Amino acid sequence: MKDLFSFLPVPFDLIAYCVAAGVICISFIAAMASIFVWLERKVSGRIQDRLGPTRLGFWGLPQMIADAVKLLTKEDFAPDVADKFLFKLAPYLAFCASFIAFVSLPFGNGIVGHELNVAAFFILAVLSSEVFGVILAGYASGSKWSLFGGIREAAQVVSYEVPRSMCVLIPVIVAGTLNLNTIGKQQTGFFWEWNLFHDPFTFVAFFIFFIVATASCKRAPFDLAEAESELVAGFHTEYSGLRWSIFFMAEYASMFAVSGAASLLFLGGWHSGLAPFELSEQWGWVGHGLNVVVFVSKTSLLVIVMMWIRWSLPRLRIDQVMMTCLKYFLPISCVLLLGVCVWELFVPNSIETGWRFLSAFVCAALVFGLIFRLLTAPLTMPRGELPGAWKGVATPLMNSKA
Amino acid sequence: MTELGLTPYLCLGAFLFCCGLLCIATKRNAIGILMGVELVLNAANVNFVACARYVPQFALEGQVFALLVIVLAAGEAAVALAIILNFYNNHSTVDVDKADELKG
Amino acid sequence: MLSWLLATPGRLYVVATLLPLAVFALLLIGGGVRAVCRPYRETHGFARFCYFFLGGHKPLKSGAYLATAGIAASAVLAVIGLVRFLDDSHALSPIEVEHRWAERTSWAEVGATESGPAIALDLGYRIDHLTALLFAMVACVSTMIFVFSLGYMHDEMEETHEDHEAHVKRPGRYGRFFLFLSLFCFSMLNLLIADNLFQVFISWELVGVCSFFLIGFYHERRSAGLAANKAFIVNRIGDAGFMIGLAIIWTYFGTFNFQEIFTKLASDGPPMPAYLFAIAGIGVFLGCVGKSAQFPLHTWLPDAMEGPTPVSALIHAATMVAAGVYLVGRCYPLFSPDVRLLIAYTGMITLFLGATIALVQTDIKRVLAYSTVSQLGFMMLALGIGGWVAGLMHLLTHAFFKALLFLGSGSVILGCHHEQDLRKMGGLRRKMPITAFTMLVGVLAIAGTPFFSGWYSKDLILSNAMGFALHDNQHMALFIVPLFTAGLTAFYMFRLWFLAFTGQPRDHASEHAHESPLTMIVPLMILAVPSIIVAWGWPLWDPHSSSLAHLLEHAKPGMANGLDREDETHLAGWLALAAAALGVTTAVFIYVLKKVDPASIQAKAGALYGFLKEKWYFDEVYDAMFVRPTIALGFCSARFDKKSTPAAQAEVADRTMNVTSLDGVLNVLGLGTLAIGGKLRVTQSGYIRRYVTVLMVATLAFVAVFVAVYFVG
Amino acid sequence: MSLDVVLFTAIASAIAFSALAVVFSRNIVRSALWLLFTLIGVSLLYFLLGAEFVGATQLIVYVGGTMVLVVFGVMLTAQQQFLKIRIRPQEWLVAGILASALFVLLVTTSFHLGEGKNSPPAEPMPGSGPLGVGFLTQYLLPFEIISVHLLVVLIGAAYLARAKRRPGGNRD
Repeated sequence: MKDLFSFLPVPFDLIAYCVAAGVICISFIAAMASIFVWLERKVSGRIQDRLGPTRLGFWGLPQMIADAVKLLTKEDFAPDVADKFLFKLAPYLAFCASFIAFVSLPFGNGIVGHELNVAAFFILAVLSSEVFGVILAGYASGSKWSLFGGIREAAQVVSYEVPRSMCVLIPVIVAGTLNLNTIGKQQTGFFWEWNLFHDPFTFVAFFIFFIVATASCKRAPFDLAEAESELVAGFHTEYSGLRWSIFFMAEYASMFAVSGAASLLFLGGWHSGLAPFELSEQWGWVGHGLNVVVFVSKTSLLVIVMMWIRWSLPRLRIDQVMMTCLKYFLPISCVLLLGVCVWELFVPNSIETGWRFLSAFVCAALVFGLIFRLLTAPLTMPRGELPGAWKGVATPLMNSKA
Repeated sequence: MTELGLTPYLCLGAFLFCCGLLCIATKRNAIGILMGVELVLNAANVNFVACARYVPQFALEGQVFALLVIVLAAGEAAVALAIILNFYNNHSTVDVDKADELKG
Repeated sequence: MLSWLLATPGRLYVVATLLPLAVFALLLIGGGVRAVCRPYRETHGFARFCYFFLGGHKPLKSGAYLATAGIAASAVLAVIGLVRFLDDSHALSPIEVEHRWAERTSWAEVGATESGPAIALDLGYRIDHLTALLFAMVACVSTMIFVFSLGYMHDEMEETHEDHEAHVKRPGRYGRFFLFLSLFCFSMLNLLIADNLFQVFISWELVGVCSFFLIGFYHERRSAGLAANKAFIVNRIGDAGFMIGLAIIWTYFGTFNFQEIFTKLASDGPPMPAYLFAIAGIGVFLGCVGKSAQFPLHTWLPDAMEGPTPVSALIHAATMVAAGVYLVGRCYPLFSPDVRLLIAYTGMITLFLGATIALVQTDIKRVLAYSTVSQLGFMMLALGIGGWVAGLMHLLTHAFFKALLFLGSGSVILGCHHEQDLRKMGGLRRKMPITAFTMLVGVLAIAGTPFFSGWYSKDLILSNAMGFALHDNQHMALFIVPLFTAGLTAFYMFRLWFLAFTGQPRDHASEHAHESPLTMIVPLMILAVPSIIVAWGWPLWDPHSSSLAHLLEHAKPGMANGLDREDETHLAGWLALAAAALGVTTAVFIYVLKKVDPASIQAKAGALYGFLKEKWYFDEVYDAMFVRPTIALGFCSARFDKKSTPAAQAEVADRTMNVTSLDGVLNVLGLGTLAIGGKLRVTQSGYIRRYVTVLMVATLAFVAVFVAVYFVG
Repeated sequence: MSLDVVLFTAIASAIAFSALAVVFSRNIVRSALWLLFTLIGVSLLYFLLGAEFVGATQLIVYVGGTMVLVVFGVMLTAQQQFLKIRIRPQEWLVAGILASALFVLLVTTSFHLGEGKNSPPAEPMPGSGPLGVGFLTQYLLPFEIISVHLLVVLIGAAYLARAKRRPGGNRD
């Protein structure tokens, strides 16, 4: 990609490339954020029987535009007691941290801002500094609720960083490199080549990582920093309008980043798992494009799972959050780390291959079974009707049918 | 200046070092002093890494010791903050000038 | 095990040496465990079991048997070793003998450099004729003494022993006695087999400390404690000289190994200035003077009689005093002619001194003690005039008959219920016939009666002395004095025997005397045999054909050859015999026929008698020369520090110091520091930023110096 | 002008500005923020130098760990009266003069030390692999010492900062 700007003199081609990559990233994140906001509404609407998102226009898509307009036009104010400078700075800090993670997140084979040798480590590092924005926001608001939220966030993120790093280490040990692009390439082939199925420890590690990553993105059920029932709205109590939306862009960006990391580390990255070769090497630009599509959809799937969790599970208490991390995830991830080391050192290849196929096919069977069941299960309601308390209320679908 | 040599890095390190010292010397807030210490440590680290880059035989050493300094700084900060919090609990202040019970 | 021993038969000696040490260690551990368990003896459990298993309240009797068995085994090994060594030295070449009978290992290394090897402190053993003979002698005599002690120390076996002299009741110390004896024997045996001066020095000090323990065995008695201290301190004076000698030798030779030193000496001569060589020799000899109780450090030996009699026997016959003579013989090449002359004159003075004092002593053990001093003087004299063989042979023969005499005196003392005064004895011949007879053998041997072992060695010494004196007329005294002393020896030894064993009992103690038990008699009888025969050779009547002398000739250091000048006419022997006969006759006249009353002589020569009785006033002189000045100096120092106040306010004086003296100076230092600190503490403001400012100044200075030195300069 | 020079100039001036701001900020929270920027800048400098692992470590430990702690401390002790405690101007003057003198000296030294080292060697810096191997072989002892040190710090900090029960209970 760097060749694109080779017509410029020496330092400027790189600068131009950087600027271009940055613009692409930012617009991608912005687009993603608004899509995710829409998606979140849809998911929550489906799960919790909320009507709005399912109604407005085509698939509720105009809601996205309505949200954007609302946020952009909302009055931007800061409390009197707030530390204005920090108050204004905080959202950008949080966003920057999430944004920088995309620098080394490969979307496809070589489709990466800057190919770092320590990319996995780097992503962890920058994501963990997102907490600063939250802390500063909490402090600068000059509100007790915000300060509590900020401090909760700090404690939670710093704690969850530890098991998260350990879970990242597990596929890294399997791969022998911290370079995410290399890790992605190593999983070329069918889906049983994914690190998820490498051994029982990586299999468990994926789920632990995913939970811990959810927590470190301060998503429910770990969203104690913005627990509206306790702290009004936590660190962003005093924010509104654009600044508030930037916090949410940061949150969605970091969700996307950790999900991307998860899919790269465990789920084969940009590989569909259905072709035994690297698409980009065989089909050129088309392959690259397919890779990006596969990667984005995989990652989005993980994000949707996060939303699914958010709308399904109740929020934990702060002491439960900390206990879950320090008493359960930390020891478990330590054991997994040791286990994967032992596996790498002492387990013969035949057993490894056997496990690979066994677990992959069992998982595939389960997934297919689930999908089949979902598709074939009888509907609890007649098509177009709403369930529960909304039973009998007219819906557009009903209207159209009628 | 078309080539970037070792000197600019060392100068930057020197600048950070002096800032750190100045910070320690002019802050009365205990945490401010701690920040000064962090600056000084970072100055040293900049020198380490720069030397690791520009002096081939230090390529590994410089990085190793930079890492060690980083880790040590983390430990130092933890203990220092614990002490500061203790001090705050006992004196209800973080003004180090109040910590003069042992002065001569 | 056997093949290991036989591969290098010298290891027999190692085993024999280490046996007493092993016994010592066992007894020590046993005693220690018992002492540790003692507080728990009332409780039940393992500690109580240990306590009573190891003897409980009673002294360790089995320990004594163990120790005796150990030293007896050593003696057996020593005799086997002697026989095998004599065989080997006949059959094999010297190199092979060296290979089979010497080993060494490096114990500690100092200063290894690339250019040269490290200087190593070695541990090792080397057996030659001298060592083999002395080793066998020490082991055998010690065994006899151990067996004797089993009987002699019998009253220490009681659970509560009452010391009548110190008036205290205490537990018996049977086991402890043998513990120390074992260590003593180990030290002496180790000293004998050592092939280097370092090991000798270690054993030397061990011997010293053991003698300290044993002389002070009845430490409740003040006199015993003082005697032990005296022995130890006087020995330290000698050891200081020894240390100086060692230091010089180490510096110039770089090794302590005898063979290496002698080889270097023989090939290149002394590698140091002549005066240093002389000082080294004198230093080593000074050590021997202390250990072997030579003039002027002889005063400790008679006092050492405070220990139990077997200890006296061990010190006088086999171990401690023998060590000094042995070392002079062993280090012979280290002595330049001047030093040898010094040795000879020291020996001469000592032998005369000892004999004259022995004339008038009335304590049976003191007579023997001074006779030992005198006999040691003979040995030193012999060594000094070049009679290497004569001196060491006298050491050997003297060991047997002096052990016999001391054990005999022990038997007498026990028989007379711890009465040691000769004036209160008498007529014991009939009450303790075996003791009397065996002691007579000893007396005859020491007096130089023909065909007794003492005759051979003393004859050899005197003939060497005569040869030396004839060769160099200005040293005629070196012959005349020993000759005269030979007569004195015969006189005082017979005086002892006559006073103790003939006539009528003069005190109720001797009236109720009885013969000692078998464990004491048997060693006496056994020791009587070598006292007679140990120096025999063929023809029997020729003292110069003694086989012992011929054996010792093998071990004679090369440079001692040609030094001894025997007279060929045997005149010295006849003269000595005549002197001895004269002495015996005088003794018979005075003490048997009672032609002359000793009291009248005493009255006529009152001054001389007093002079001798008070041991030439040596103790008094030393007291005046060293002890009193030291104490006076101490008082002066105290006066210097303390203000002089009336005696009534002594306590006040202790507290008030003289401010202008040392104490005052120290106070000024302290107060000054305090004042400076008081000024400086203001700088400790408690403000971190001030400290950092100082730090910056310091850093600035350092960096400036750095820049100046490395870049500008 | 190569890209390196451009980037270095940008980053270094940012670092310098932030460092100065750390010193001169009256408000301790602002100081912490500027320190954060300094540290991030330093880590960017490491990336620029090619020491990626050190840079990432700087980010995760310093920025994500140490600085969070510092800010945490600031917040726990931040009351309005402590946010802006000052010292006398004379002290500022003395410290400033000394620090600038030191800076001049150090810069002089830097110019001497940096002589002849104008271009870095062609081969890249050793990455995480050689570093890891180095830590487990050649630098095992310092590594172990640091590990034990961290353990001690962990225990010590936990002990020092634990909630103490006051006998009187006069303060919360």
